Amino acid sequence: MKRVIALLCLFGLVAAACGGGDDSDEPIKFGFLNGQTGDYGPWGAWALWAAEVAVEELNAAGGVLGRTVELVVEDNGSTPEGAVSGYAELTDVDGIDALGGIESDGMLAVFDTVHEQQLPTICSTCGTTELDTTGGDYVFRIIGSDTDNGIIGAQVARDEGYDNVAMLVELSEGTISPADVFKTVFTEQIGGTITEDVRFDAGRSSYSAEVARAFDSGADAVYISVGFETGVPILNEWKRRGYSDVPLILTTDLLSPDIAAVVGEVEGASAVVAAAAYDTEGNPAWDAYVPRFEAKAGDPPEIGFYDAWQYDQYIILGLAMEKAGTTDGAAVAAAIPQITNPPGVEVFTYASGLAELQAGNEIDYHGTTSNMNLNAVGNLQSPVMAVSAVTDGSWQVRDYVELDPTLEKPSS
Amino acid sequence: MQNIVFGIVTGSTLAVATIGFAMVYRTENFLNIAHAQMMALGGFIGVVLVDSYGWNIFAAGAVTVVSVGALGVVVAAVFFRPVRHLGGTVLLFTSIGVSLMLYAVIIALFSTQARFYPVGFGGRYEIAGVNVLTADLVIVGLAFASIIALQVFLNGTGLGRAVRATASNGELARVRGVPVGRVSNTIWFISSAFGAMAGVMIGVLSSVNAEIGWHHILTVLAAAVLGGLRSISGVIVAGLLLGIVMDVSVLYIPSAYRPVVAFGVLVAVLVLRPEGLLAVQRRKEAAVT
Amino acid sequence: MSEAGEAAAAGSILRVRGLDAGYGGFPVLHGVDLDVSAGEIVAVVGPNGAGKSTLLKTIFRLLPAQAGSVRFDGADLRRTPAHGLAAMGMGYVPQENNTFPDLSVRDNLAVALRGQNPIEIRRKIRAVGEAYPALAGRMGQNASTLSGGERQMLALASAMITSPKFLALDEPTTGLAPSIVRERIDDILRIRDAGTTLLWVIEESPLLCLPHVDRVFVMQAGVLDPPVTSQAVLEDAALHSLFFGVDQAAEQSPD
Amino acid sequence: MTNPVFWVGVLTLALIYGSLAMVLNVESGWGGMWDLGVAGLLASGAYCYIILGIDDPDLGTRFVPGLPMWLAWPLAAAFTGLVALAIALPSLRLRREYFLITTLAFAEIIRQIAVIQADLTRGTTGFSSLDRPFDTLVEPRDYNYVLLGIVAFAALVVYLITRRIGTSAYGRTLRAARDNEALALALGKRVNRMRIKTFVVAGVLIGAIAPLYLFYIRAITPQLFAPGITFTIWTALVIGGIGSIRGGLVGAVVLIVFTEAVGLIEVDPQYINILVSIEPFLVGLLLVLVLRFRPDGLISERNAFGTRAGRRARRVPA
Repeated sequence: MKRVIALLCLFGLVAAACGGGDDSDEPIKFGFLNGQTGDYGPWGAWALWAAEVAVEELNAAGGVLGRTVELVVEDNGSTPEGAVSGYAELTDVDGIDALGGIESDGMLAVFDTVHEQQLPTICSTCGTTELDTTGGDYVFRIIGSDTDNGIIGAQVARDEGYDNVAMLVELSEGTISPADVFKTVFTEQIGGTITEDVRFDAGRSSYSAEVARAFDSGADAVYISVGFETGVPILNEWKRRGYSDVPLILTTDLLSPDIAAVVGEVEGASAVVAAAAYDTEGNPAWDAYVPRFEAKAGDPPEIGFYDAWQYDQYIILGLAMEKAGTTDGAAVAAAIPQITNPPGVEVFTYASGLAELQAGNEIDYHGTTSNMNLNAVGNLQSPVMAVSAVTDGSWQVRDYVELDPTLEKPSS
Repeated sequence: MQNIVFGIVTGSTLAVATIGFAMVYRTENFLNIAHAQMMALGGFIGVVLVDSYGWNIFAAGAVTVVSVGALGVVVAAVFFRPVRHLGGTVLLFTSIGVSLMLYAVIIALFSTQARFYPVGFGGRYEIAGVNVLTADLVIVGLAFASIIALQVFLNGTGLGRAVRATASNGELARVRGVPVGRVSNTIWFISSAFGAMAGVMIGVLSSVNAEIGWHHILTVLAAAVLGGLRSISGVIVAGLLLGIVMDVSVLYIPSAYRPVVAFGVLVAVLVLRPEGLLAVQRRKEAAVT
Repeated sequence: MSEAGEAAAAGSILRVRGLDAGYGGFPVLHGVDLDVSAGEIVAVVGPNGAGKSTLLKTIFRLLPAQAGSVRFDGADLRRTPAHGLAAMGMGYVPQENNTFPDLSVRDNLAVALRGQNPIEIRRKIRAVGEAYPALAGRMGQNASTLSGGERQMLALASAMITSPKFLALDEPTTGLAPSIVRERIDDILRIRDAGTTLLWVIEESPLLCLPHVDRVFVMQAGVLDPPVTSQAVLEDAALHSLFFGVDQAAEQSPD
Repeated sequence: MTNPVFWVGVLTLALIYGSLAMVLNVESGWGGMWDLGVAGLLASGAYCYIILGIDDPDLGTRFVPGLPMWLAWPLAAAFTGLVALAIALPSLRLRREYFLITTLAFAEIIRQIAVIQADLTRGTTGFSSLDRPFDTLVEPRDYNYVLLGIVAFAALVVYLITRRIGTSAYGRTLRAARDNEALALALGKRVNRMRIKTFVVAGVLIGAIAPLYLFYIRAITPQLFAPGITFTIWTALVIGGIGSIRGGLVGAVVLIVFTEAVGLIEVDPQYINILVSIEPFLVGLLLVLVLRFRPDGLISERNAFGTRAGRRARRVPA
């Protein structure tokens, strides 16, 4: 019934949409461009809820520069072409003042245009190694690079004492990228052996054959870099087929309660370890964020769904705009590292950051999942990685580790 | 051996998914791209009933199959029948339009989030070193039971005979007094119902999301074409064979190349046997089309 | 209903008036008038592409009529769907594709018996087997495996299995050896004797077939001339060569 | 109404699709070859163009040919022609549905190769920050107009070429063979050779258009060449009118402008899944309605050639 009402509302909105004006100096517009449909669709709703929580927080604190903030949403269909046309719509039609939400491949497609148009852009889900050495002027990344994700996987494998590891890798940029780093670091720097490197396309009706090939290869552990919707059936296979005595090393994408539930059902499953750049324990920003997200989404936030970073990006954009005192793209972009990096008063919410800025103080915004200290190319500085394991059917952080500086991806 | 078991499971779902597609092709003479969206719809309705309303999987499956089957009849009446006289080209592209619309409805109703069937069917058996799950048995059993039921219906009942007659020679069927409207409704019902059943099976084996229709249409097309488009038993053999080839090939080639190999095999088979695996000689038809 | 009474009174079981039809934009039939009286055998002859098959397809509503009417037993067929004609007692054996190639011989015969009880169906099929021993041994085979002659036999048998009042035959002797043609003619005469009215399209073997028909309609370029006797056609040398001397190889399709 | 720059971009994309649809019409509309593998040919051209132009060894690819744009472009077109030849030789022996699935399979194979052969294509990462013609001559903000000019010129050239093909004796034979299989059989080998030639010519044209698409996207990944793009081009052609010279162009403009205009609808984010469903729904509806009420497309072949060779006439049962 709710759907029907929504559909009815829609007709009114369609009619109203044609009149939408721009260039008025009323609300500040933050663009939100990501895949609500297509391959990233399963993450779309979570990302949007987080973005809405952030914008609501900005407005509750009186807006940015005294103006209300409006979130302008555009679906890119999870394709670069959709990113290009969605970006054009956001900038040319809606006249957004800053952009967030976009994924790796879309980011790379609009990267040059962002610079030409001097649009402050935060990429909250771009793991791509392409951004390891570029960015910092207008494009900032507040999530760990796939390089870091790959290295920490190898580091965990080393520390757990696994010599032979099999790999299960889905053929998509976000999953191949860390897996390739993992493979290089694990074999070349740690001296481990990859018993099988099984790569496959997603969207299959079952993954039995792939799982069997990886788990029957005599590995000490299996490294799995797949999307969440592929991960659940793969772990179901792992559980049902009796491979559950083989430990797993999972990537951040799989840090979700669904996965934990599957793992948790296995009696005495040996250590299941996931690694990701996050640090939420005793973090006031996270503690403030969780209930508000849950109120919006009906479920608590999930690290593997990247929603927290979607939230952080708009808080950062709001604070940077306040810091710059203008919506001018170049000024806002320049202000982003100023409010995320020390020195300054450490703040965890928009309201407190705003108060400090208005008092004339420097601030250092600490995000929901980690500090947001950015380096010269707009990447997170040496993120702290969390190694988690399943306890009582849910993910619990086992320990926080720093990347071993001796493990570095050799430049290819 | 293990992989043959996997292949049989994959192949059974593929055969179930393809049968409906092939039936519509045989009787209505067009490639119904929208068939895959019926699969997605089935997957979603089933998961909502099981996951959100706590239904038993078999009850949910039955309701899903019947309701999607009925929807198929409606879709055919609203979208396909009015343009039927315009021929296969128009029907094919109409089906692409219908696919987009059904896809939109799926997103609007179920959103784009992935859903999982919370059913495991428990047990696992080691039979001669081969790992077999209850879920495998249930799926293969259900697939074969429904295929056999379909065969019994087609071969043993008057309506079934009328369906086969329509598929074999639609014009003559009309001359012989076969009520084409009812037969067509029956075909659309069976086709969509089988699509929905495949959707539920894929959902149970893996996951359901709004994209699965687009993901599976290529494999369905491949299995249908490999089976020779016009023969139901050919489709079943082709589905099983394709499933087994795909799952066994994982053992011998780098798995990344598997899609390449699968499609490569398809191209090779078509070039060597242009009418499909179990082709009867139909030279005359080939010359006419 | 008065018209219906009139037609019945005149003994005309099939009555075609001013029929225009064609494929897509191409008109093929032009104002065809045709009457068939109960109990007779009426032939339609004419050269390739004259529109003979088109006429039958239009009567049986496989092609839409653009103008004109077809009445059977007094009822206007425009109100009946194509598949309803069989129930009215109209049988039809098309020239090509007149069997279900993927169905067994038994199923080919049974298609028209849909809705009858299985014992009855079996009895009727057995009767066909007795009438056509060649088919009796092949009941389980697919129709596509039959020879040309057997296929024609099956087509005729499956049209007759419902004992229609009226039967239209489109070239039932195409490509058959003369001895088999004679067998088919005997079948046709038996059908007539059993009380079925026949409309018979003849193109090959006129010398064998025409003597058995009551009246002949000559069709030329989509126009049907008034009926003549078969004797008249056979004796008219000009007609004879025009219709039956043409190169058979060109016979493919009406367009 | 809205910022003209936005519509410049929309029109650019529409003209690229329009050019591709006009080419598709030559092989499918006139040649009767139901090609569902346009994405594969487009990928071949695009990747060949990009790989030949690589001049940065740090990208980590095996080859660093560093060819200038003006050389890489025609070579990419030629290479795509060769790929088309390789596809045509086995596939053209197959009849319609089988040809259709074979070309689709080839396109998927090409895309998978682009994913797997990372040392050539950089896999799923692909390439970004591409050079574009004349990009040093104008301000980046004005480049959209330059690109529109280039693309419009290309569309005009494609239009002239395809019109030339369509009205020539060659084009007439091609259409006649499509409409009349008996004639095609009678002409035998010649028709087959003609179809292969047509397929290759279409390949060359698609390969030549491919870089334009990259100039618009400014990045290349295998995902660009998923079957979706083929379906979009086909949809444009069907809406515009299969068989008509301008049909593809008109259809693409209608389809892309319509799609982008639908995208301008704004709703409250809480109805996002309904918002995102509007576009596929309306595009699907557009397709269904056009086919129901104008089954020959907006511009029918009949009008295009002033002949009675309507599509309905072709479906005469034998």
